Amino acid sequence: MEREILKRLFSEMLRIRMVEEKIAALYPEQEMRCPVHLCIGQEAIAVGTCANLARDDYVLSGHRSHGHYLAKGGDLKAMMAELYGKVTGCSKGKGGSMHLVDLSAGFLGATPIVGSTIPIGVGAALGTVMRGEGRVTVVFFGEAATEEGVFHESINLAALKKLPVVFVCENNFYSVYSPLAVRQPEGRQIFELAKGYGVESHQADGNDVVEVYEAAERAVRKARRGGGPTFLEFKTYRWREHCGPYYDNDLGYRSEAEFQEWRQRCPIDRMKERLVRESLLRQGDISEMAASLEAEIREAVVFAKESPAPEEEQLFDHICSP
Amino acid sequence: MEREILKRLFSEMLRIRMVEEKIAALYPEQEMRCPVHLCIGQEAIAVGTCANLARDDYVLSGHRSHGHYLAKGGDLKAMMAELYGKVTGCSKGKGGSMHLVDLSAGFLGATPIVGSTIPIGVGAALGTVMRGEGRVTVVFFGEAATEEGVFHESINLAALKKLPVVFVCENNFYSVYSPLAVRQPEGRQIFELAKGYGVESHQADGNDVVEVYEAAERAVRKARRGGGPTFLEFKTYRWREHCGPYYDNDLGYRSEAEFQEWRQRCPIDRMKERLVRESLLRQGDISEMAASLEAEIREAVVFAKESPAPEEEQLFDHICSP
Amino acid sequence: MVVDDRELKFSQAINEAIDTCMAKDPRVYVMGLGVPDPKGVFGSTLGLQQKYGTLRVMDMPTSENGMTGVAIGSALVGMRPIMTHQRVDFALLAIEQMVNQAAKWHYMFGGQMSVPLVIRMIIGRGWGQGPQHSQSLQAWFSHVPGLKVVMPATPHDAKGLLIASIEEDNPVIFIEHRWLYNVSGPVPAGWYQVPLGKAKVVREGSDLTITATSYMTLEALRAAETLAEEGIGAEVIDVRTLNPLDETLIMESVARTGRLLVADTAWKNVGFSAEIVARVAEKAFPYLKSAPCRVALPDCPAPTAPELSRYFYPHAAHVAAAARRMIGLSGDGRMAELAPAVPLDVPDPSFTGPF
Amino acid sequence: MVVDDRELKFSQAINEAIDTCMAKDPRVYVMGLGVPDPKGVFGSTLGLQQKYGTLRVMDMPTSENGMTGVAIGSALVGMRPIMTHQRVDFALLAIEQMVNQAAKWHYMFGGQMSVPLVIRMIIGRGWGQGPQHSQSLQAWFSHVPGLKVVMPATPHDAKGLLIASIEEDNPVIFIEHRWLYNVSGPVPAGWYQVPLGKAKVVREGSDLTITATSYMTLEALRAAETLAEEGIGAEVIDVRTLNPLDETLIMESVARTGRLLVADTAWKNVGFSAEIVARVAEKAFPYLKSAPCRVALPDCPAPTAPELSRYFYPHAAHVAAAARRMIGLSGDGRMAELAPAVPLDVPDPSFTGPF
Ligand SMILES: Cc1ncc(C[n+]2csc(CCOP(=O)(O)OP(=O)(O)O)c2C)c(N)n1
Ligand SMILES: Cc1ncc(C[n+]2csc(CCOP(=O)(O)OP(=O)(O)O)c2C)c(N)n1
Ligand SMILES: [Mg+2]
Ligand SMILES: [Mg+2]
Repeated sequence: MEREILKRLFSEMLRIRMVEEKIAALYPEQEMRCPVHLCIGQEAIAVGTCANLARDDYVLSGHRSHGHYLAKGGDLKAMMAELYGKVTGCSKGKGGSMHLVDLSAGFLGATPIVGSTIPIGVGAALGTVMRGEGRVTVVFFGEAATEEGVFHESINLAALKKLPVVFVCENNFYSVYSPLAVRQPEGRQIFELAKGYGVESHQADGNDVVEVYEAAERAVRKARRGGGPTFLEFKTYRWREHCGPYYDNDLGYRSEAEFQEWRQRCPIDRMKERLVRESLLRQGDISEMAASLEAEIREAVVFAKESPAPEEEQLFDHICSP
Repeated sequence: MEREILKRLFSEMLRIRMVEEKIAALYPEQEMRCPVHLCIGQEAIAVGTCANLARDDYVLSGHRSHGHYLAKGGDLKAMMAELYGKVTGCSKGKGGSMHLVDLSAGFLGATPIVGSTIPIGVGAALGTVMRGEGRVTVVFFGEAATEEGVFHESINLAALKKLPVVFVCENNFYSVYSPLAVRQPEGRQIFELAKGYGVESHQADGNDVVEVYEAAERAVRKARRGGGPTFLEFKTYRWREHCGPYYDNDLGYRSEAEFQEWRQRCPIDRMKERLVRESLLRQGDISEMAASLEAEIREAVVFAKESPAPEEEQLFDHICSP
Repeated sequence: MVVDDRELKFSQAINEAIDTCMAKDPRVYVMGLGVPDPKGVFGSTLGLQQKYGTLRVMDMPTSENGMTGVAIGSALVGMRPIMTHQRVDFALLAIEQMVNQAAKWHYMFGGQMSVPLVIRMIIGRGWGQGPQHSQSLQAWFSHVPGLKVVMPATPHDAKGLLIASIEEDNPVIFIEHRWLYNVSGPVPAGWYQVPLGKAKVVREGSDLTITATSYMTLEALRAAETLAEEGIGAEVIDVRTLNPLDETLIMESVARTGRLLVADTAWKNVGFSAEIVARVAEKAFPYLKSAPCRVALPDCPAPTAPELSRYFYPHAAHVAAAARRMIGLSGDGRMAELAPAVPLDVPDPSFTGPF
Repeated sequence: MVVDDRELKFSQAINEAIDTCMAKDPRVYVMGLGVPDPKGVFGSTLGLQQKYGTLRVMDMPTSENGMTGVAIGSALVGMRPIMTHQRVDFALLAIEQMVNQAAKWHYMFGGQMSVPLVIRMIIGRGWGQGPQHSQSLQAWFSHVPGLKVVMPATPHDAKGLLIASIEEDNPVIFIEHRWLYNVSGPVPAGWYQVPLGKAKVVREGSDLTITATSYMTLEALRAAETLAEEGIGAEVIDVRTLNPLDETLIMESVARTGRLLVADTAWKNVGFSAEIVARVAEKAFPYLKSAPCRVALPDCPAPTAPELSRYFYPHAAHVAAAARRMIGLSGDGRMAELAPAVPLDVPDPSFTGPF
């Protein structure tokens, strides 16, 4: 794999991590007044997947979408402003963290009803085929979304029409506080579901960005040459609480030991070690990178905080397209 | 297999066939004023499956339910009266052909929204487990129902909770006039869907009542001893139009040749030949059997026709349970 | 133009609207169960696949919810889908996509995208359609901001409103009543629109205003005829677009007549008919000479037996009786006379079941 | 009894109702996403699994539609499920099962079976819940014959109505407003019912009748207090059960006051508030001294930004202003004074997000 790609994967992950950490730090100020679902610990999947996409390929996501949005090239300032409920936000403040969009980056939208953007992504792929475009569409979702019937309806259609879509399932083992054991049958791996549709399907380590990159590369390439859909299951772990800025292992729904185990497998640390080991980056480069990211993020926060809030009459804008 | 069982399977199939033929013959009189979905050609699945059930086991079905109702022991008179929209009908005329029920026979109900009784059947099975009953629940549905997300949600739960439920899919290749090719991916067998859930799953000839019986026997036995769900796919063919009494091969959505091929594989003729060949029944026995069935059916029709229609005030009965 | 005098059936008018739009705009496509089959959704989609191919006229898996999402997704990237459901009742599986996603996508992303999606849904009735094949849920869709809701009553309006709906940039819920399918009427050839959001006075009168939806417009007109013979002038307004509602036209009429009767194809309780009554009560109160009145389905599931559906569905006689009572006369006068000529569970004598 | 003076929060009252019914009847069980988790559906199901075990208090897969069918099936064979959704919006996936199956099962099989199912749904609000987490769709459910629809406004009624709902043999849609969860009030210990179908006069008055649903009852009461200081006597009726509606109580009140104002938590257009206005206009027309009036959500999706939700949600000041206008006074008088003390996107100062 090319060195530049490795470095880019690292810096993108670091950027997402630092954005999320910033949100976590500022959230208690109570100025971001919307639910936030941070992706800290899961950055490798967004980054490894989106690194294979062209700017005009499409991505859709769900409630936990910050990483996908940023990895696809979504504008950071517009995202921060959206979290602060400002008119300069990517959805003009109408949506908040759970409704991100950046059309210029091919990030077609994220909405927080579990599973519901899956058929929309498949439909986008169908639309691109009808229009004779060569785009690929990726839909990101959590493992709980595979429990929604609409996931099955969607993958069936994608298989039937051989659509250029990649289904990316981030299996972090929990849906809010509910473990897989109360939701899905024992001893069955999620990626096996897709096989029932005759859809090519793989499982990989979601905390290894190179593994993610390579799996996604094959899937995207296949989609682009008309080979149809692929389903990718990446195992990973959410570090913080389901919704909000804090840690919540004290609640008891998962063990501190389990968390620590996954903490050790931090996708960013792992990549950093490799880059340093292989002398692709020095510690100094990394500090510099972090400093410049910190400056970018700080600027985005300032932009968001200083942007104006929407006015009363804007409440009624955009109910219907004119 | 015991001779008595073979004979019973035959006579049950013949009974259903004769009832359906009678409905087809009388329907043009326009006195049965409700949609009817005849199961002629598919009788072996209902009969072979239900022969393994106790009276207090449960069965649910969909729009094409006459065979399931009768095979489970549903009252013929009440069914005919229901088709004629009479108060003596199994649903007091409120339901018609698409809403049959016979609680005394464990036929818990049939409703015509594709796929919708599947979770209800799974719920009945859950209920019996919660109540500590040893009953088995069977849900019958067409292959189109596997395209509904709710099928997947249901089988996932059945697998998760190891419920005593048997999913019986009658794959007759068409949903109304739509062939499988426009609905499901090529080269994928339906019974493979269930495997994705880790659910035991089999495919068999739905026009061979003995094959059906044996597959259902294993599934029912497994369910009863707490072994969890089984999915059975039976290939079969509907002879007449999707809804209504006539043949419709002239419409062109399927070929006469295809129909004739399946016509040759009539489950009743095949069984008759075997019974005669093995000297379990003589032609004379069969004529006698048919004559007595004819008398029973004629009596049911007379009962239905002579029964009173509901009165105006009954419109408002049963909106809510008192 | 002579061609404008031709008569088409409602189903043909729908078909022609789709055909016209598909010919004009390559982004328009049709998707739905049975759309290309030999019956072509009661004739409304016949011949389209032959003309426009399998990519633009598609059958689909029995996956109403997923396919609605698919339609939305395709609309977001520039297509203009027409989704068809043979019954409103089946589309209940797709409510989440319609209401959470399609209706709000434009708003919740600050107006950047639109969802030019038409969802055609047919209301079943009679011949034992029963509880799960005959619901008339226009009230639901009309309650949701972001959805436009259309119910044509004539072939002319069916074509013109459907063309307007297909060319509209917002999701449109287009509800067709099965009993209108065989009704014929003049339909101009070629492209024309009947604009969304405009009701129509289909008969003038000065004693009371009857606002009606869909098939009930026909029953209201029949009632108005009898009432006229009795010297009562009923103005009949065909609502046509339920959301946005043409409040102005209704208010103007009520201001003149002083009386409002609403005839709707749906259940009365919390139905669309309540909205019209409520708006008039709020905004035209000083003009009202008597209590407004709703003629709608009784609040009970649709029964299957024909003998029961006779009592379930109100018709012209009920509208006329209600009108008489509003004027202060006895309602029942000529009930029998107005009873429909055909059995009450079929739309016309040509209909011999089962759908 | 001293115990009857104890105060509980709304969430605790719900919890106690479930606990009481589970202790009394082994057929009652609870199912829903997160029901046994450490947050216990905002406290309302906390401790139940510890007490009644994993079979009777179940988490579930994220399969709202299927699980509703499962609940129905279990009810048909003798269980009494309580299904819980953390947001009304998620339950839209299950509309088919609720409306086609649960609501009609009793009717369409001629009364042989019943579906004793309670579906609890929470209306989200504020703190950026936004377009897909705050819909208030009581109008939809109230439109469907066969469903009973309940919206308690106080801890006392929450417990009593929920017990009545669980013991009811028909499907009950039980809608809880997130902003009521922390409100405290007296709740008797032990078993008691508040009967379904009965509204309640929560404040007497003779100048106008305010009928309110759920959380809007509290805003109506605040409005009534200010109005009283101005010499206007507002009678406030908490609707409590939307279907069947306690028409008698409302008509009696309007017959006395001559004025009707309806305050609802939902969109105005084709909302539940329209039904109350329509019924009163139809049946109490001669008593009306002025046009009835609705205070409800503007017809637009819920915005996320707190600055916008400030303008989206009407509160006591809006109710009071509308009341003044109905009496013939200027509406705006004391708007500012009645504006809520806390930011308008949280229910009370203890609420610090994110849900
Ligand atoms: C249809 C629906 N049901 C329930 C919810 C509530 N909910 C929000 S996020 C979430 C967890 C989803 O888990 P998963 O898909 O595994 O994603 P993760 O949060 O683990 O990233 C749930 C249940 C919802 N938003 N939509
Ligand atoms: C949800 C839903 N969508 C569509 C229909 C219309 N419909 C009635 S029967 C049927 C065909 C179902 O095919 P299948 O399940 O294979 O059963 P078959 O008729 O072949 O026995 C369809 C699509 C329906 N009743 N319900
Ligand atoms: Mg998860
Ligand atoms: Mg079939």
